[in-house]
Amino acid sequence: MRVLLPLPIVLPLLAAGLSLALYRHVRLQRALGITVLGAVLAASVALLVEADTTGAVTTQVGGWPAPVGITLVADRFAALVLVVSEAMLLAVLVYAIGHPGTRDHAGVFHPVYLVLAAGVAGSFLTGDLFNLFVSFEVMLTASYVLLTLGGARDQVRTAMTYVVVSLLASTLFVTAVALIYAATGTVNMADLSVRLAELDPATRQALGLLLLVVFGVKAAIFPLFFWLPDSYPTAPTPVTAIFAGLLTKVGVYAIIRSQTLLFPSDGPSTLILFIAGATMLVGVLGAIAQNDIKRILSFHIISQIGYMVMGLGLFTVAGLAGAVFYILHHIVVKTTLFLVGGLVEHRAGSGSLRHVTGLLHRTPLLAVLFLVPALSLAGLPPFSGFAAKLALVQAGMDADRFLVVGVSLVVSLLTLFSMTKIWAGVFWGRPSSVARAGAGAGAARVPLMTGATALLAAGSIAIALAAGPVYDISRRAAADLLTPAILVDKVLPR
Amino acid sequence: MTPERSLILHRAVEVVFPIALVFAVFLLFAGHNAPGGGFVGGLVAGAAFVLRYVDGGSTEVRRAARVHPETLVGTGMAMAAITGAVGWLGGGSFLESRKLSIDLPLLGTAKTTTSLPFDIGVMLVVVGLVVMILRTLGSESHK
Amino acid sequence: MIVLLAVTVGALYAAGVYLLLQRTLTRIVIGLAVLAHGANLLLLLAGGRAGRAPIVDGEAGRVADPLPQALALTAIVIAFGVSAFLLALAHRSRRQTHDDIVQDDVEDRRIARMARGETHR
Amino acid sequence: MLILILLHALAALTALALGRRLGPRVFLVAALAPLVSVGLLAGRAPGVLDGRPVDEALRWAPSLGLVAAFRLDGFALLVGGLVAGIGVLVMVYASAYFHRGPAVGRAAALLVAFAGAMLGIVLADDLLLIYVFWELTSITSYLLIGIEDQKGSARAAALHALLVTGGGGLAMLGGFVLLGQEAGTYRLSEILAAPPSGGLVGPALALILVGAFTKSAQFPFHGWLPGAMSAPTPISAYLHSATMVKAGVYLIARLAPAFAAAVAFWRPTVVLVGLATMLLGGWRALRETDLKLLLAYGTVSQLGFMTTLFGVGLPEWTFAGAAILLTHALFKAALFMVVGIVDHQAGTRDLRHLGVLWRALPMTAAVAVVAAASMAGLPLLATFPAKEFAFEAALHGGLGRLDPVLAVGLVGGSALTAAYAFRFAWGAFIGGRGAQPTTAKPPARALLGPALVLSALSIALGVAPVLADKVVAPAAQALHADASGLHLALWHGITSALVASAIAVGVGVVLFVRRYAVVRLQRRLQVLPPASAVYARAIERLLHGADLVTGFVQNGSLPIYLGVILLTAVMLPAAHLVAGGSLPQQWVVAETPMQALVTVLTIGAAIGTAVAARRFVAVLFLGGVGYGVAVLFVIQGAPDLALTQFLVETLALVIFVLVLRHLPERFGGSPSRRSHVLRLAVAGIVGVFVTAFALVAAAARTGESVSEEFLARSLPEAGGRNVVNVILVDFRAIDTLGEITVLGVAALGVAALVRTKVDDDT
Repeated sequence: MRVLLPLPIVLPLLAAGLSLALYRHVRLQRALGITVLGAVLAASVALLVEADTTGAVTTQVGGWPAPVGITLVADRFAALVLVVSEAMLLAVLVYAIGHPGTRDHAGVFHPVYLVLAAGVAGSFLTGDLFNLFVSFEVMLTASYVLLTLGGARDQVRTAMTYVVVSLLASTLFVTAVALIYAATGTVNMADLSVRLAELDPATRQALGLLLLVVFGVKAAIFPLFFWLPDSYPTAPTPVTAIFAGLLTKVGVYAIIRSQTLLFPSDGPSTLILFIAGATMLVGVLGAIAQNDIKRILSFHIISQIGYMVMGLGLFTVAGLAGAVFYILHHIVVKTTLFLVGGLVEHRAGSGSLRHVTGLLHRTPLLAVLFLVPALSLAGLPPFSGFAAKLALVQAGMDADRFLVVGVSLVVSLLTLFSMTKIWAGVFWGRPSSVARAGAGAGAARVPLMTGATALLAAGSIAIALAAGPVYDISRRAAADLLTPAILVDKVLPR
Repeated sequence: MTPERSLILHRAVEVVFPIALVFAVFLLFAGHNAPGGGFVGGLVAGAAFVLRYVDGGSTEVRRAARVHPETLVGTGMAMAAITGAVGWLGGGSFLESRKLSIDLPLLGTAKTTTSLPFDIGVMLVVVGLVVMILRTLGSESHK
Repeated sequence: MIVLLAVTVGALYAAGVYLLLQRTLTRIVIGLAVLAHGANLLLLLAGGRAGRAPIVDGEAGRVADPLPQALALTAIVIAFGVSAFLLALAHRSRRQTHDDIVQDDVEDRRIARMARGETHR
Repeated sequence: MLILILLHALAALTALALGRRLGPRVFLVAALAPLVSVGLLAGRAPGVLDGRPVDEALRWAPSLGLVAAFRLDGFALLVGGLVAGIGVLVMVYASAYFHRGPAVGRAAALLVAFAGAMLGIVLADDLLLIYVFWELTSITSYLLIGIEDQKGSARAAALHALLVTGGGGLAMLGGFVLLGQEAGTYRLSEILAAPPSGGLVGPALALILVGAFTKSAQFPFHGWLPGAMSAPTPISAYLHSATMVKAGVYLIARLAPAFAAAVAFWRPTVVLVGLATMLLGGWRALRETDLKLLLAYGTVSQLGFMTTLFGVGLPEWTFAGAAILLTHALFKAALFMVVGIVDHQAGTRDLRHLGVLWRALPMTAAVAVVAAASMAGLPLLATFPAKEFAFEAALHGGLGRLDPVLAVGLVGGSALTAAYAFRFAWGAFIGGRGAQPTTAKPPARALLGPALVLSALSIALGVAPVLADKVVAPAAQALHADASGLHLALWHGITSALVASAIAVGVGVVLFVRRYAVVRLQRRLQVLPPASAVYARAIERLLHGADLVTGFVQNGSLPIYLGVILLTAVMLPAAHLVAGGSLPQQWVVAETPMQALVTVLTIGAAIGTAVAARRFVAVLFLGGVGYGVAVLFVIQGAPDLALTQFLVETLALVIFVLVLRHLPERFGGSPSRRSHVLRLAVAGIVGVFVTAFALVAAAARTGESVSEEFLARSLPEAGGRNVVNVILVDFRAIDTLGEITVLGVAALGVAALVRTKVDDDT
């Protein structure tokens, strides 16, 4: 199994190089992308099985023992998130093959998409703080290029905000790594787990909070989220969808990983719970104020991040299990919603609630495809979002944190309100006679796009049906997170 | 391209360019034991192309580097990744270095490790990036 | 840690931040570059006092910590690549709008106006 | 029992698929699911009525407490039978009511899906499972109210219903989780058998009551129900009179026996809310001229009645509640169907345009009159013995200060009910002021048949209450173990309850006769804003609030975004640093004079970049900073780093020049003085923070760094003397791999940005 561990990082990188060389052979690029991501998905599943049996799979890159070489770790949490992410990457790639916006720039899209996949996998699997920085950069650089795919004026304008904010966050990340190294003399996370615990609490907490801010920018938590709704909606749909599903979750992952592995002695945290509540509220209010599908959905990303952070703030097994479950569900649901948003734009020529109405009468299937993830997002039963929210509500009540539970329930209602705004605006009403999308629309392959979307919607239902086993493994993952010693013992030679 | 281009500069660059490239390769090889390495080597080679650019704009760069920069970048990335995979395929872990001995003409047998081809990959990518920038941002066609 | 160097790092951060908080993309890029210099210097300082270059040559004496140097080198090169991209973005923005001013987000401004009651839905 | 729910789901999918082909007949296909349910329930009935409930459980996510546990007891049998039985009738009715159209398949699918969900609520024996089905009914109700989605009013009404009932549902979920945690189980039967008494039970029940009140349209949440009448009549008949709105009542009925006495606020709250709703609904129903709205307010009133009865939580009361629940479903569904027929055949349902319909539609009128008479509580009809029972309980007393309130309230509410029942029957069918000769054609058999069945049942149960007793008594016993011995009877003798009934009907007659005076009085008495206006204002506030908050935090300006990020990054850690960080013991200002000199120059260059007004000058200063830092690297003992820094800086300068040559020489725009000061302040804060943090962090170091290992292993194990290079290409080669990937992608991105044609060039 150890042998498989670098695969999700290395295979896409190799394939990206190859894909770059196949610049003019779009078909080969597609086949390569699908094959590689399929293989990586298989490898991830194998890793998950192994991680769940043995607790964690670890390997030392280059064969150098722990603090010297870089550690790769797939514990239950990492493996779970990895599997879901790779499945999304694969599904969205299928969608992208049918999507006109990405078809027009296939030569750039395919290699860079693979690099993004490598960066995401690297961020999940690395056990080294500086390598996490590098993985982030790999992922982010790829995201810059994907965000500006096509180079339209809007994209360039919003990409400036996105790139500058990301660069500032990266600089802060380097700052944090430098300060942590100054205080501890290591960057290996397992090693850090030991050494940070020996620091005086004030310095340790200051370092922990700086890192929280760094990852918080990527995760788009309050008050660091503004860049997201401005930049995401302008990219081509598949790009927005995969950003929405994965990138912020990488940030959340890093927050959870760092706070549990590096700074476990400082939680549970009222500050984090406050951030969680504020993130939920501000995000959903932002969504209510919007009038464009993709912008509404973008604000919901923020709002939903609040739920995941809430699980961390509780800092109990139940809370973290809820957070893990929420992440898994949300990756699927959010990606689906954006893909549906793209299909709406394709069918109606616009994603604005002011221009599109009555789609239900033209494409009932699309309406169903929207309804499933939308209700799931609002946490309504019997969809996956319900189980996820239930887990968090239970955990919150268990920990006597009633205020944040109350906020989470109110936000749930507001989310529902905002979803009905899309539903009533776009799907209900007299069918609008807007022309189909203009340039490049003819090149679209709608069955491919719809198929990928339907598959993901089915995935959301599958998570709901399998809520029992999924929650159980989330719970085991959460228990691991709260006992960092397990991981430390596996990584550091004794 | 530029009509008023300086002949002296042109001659100077013609002389310096190959020297700089050789120096870059030297830095690459020396890197494992003395200051240098793939990055530094690549940057020096990149600087050499900058000189060509100063001399004759992006056309001159195009003439100096016949290969597409995409190819340089792609080859470099693939080279580094494949080097990493060698140890892995041999049953070790990924990026595990292996000892190599290469017979070089004039210099005799050099003992090194698989990190050398890795470093060469690094160098190619850096050179590729610089050439790419010179050929795109440096191009005059987008006034 | 050497106080003067720490102060230099602080000064670089301050100058970088000052440049960053403006609307001209050129200044923002310069600001980010100054910040990056500060961060790299900080990384090096994290290794402790100065020493001989970390090259194994059998001589005795204090050797500078090599790890931060390697990390800083990586950070420098990454920052270089990303800055190149950002400059290309500025280049394209210039071609599209003939300037490199970072504009406010259009939708955001509209909602803010609406909240102030200046326009209606 | 799970199989029944799944059957409904299957029927829904089938209806969706066949809607286009079958047209309205698709409802008959959909009716199969409730029909099978009726059969199945009837098959289980003998055992259940004997007091042997049927249990069934399927583990869904047990560690989350999600267990699909079902339990069919007497009460579930009563309500479930109503849900399924009326479901069949409504579907038959709908097959004649709807015209062929694209929405037919959707309507049938949603209706049968709803029936399944409703059955789920009734059969579920698990709090969380109840919530699951509860919200499913909210969603299907939303989609059904809005089925005529081209009408703006339908969309708005659907949203109103969803927000109120969905919101209540969320409160209820909170309550369920609290209650479940206090009890240690979510299994309803276990909780009721051994009610928990912890400190959180009170709040839990308060939240659950909010859910029940919203769903059952209790004051002050009742506003959504009249609005929901914009749905086609079969839907109103089924969801908004006979079934869904009873979900809240159902829940109260389940919980009251265990908690009404134990939780102090339960009885007064539920009773007062119920009575208020009963009176308010009846009062409003007296005024409406739209027959459907009249019935809707009547439903609100009757729901208040049932809430009151069940809310008391004592056996007699519960028994009366169960009886009313049954009879109300019979007459109210029939009345709605009749309104649909009138609307369908006469083209209007406005009392002002209707009258003497018995001539044109004799059978319909007969059905209507019987149902209305049952509603009014006249003898020999089903509601009469039930209401008698309720009055009996009310006059029996034993609830302290609530006794007089209950007695007066129930009689008053019944009087109002009688009044609007008369108004309904008289105004449209018997007399009627409009007296417009209507040319209505007789309705189709499938339209009238179901209403006929229901009215016939009203008569049968009225004449022979013992029939009703067969199901009502086991239902009450399922809720209250000690409810045995209570029975419905046709004639109790001349009791105080009979007198109360007579008073109620008598006052009802007076109110009916003086109906115009009542309407005038109503107009004068309107003090409270209508519930729908309150809702509308709340939504407007919410929208405006969302705009305000979003306009404030999401202001679209990059400098502000960056400023907030930076300040957050400083403030959060700074609090801890100031509180407990310690500065180093030994201070080394500088190691060599050279170092001091270079730092000064570097700082100078940094200031230069900040103040330069020309782009090129700023870039040159930036170069100065870069070279200065490179020299510092050399002094520090990092030749590789310095070399790289020199070269990168040079190349960066070149790129800057390449881009800047197209831009104006000077920076444009001069920002305001205030923003200038603000920027300086943020810059200063960040600078001081980083310096301080660096010193504190370095002072906190206790052990050696891991680099000892690198120095030791570099030559012997990795074969290189230059440790930095060995780290880059060997120890940490995967970093380097990532790094060149960044370079490669950046190169690709630069090429894409520069080479892609600029379409919208201005």
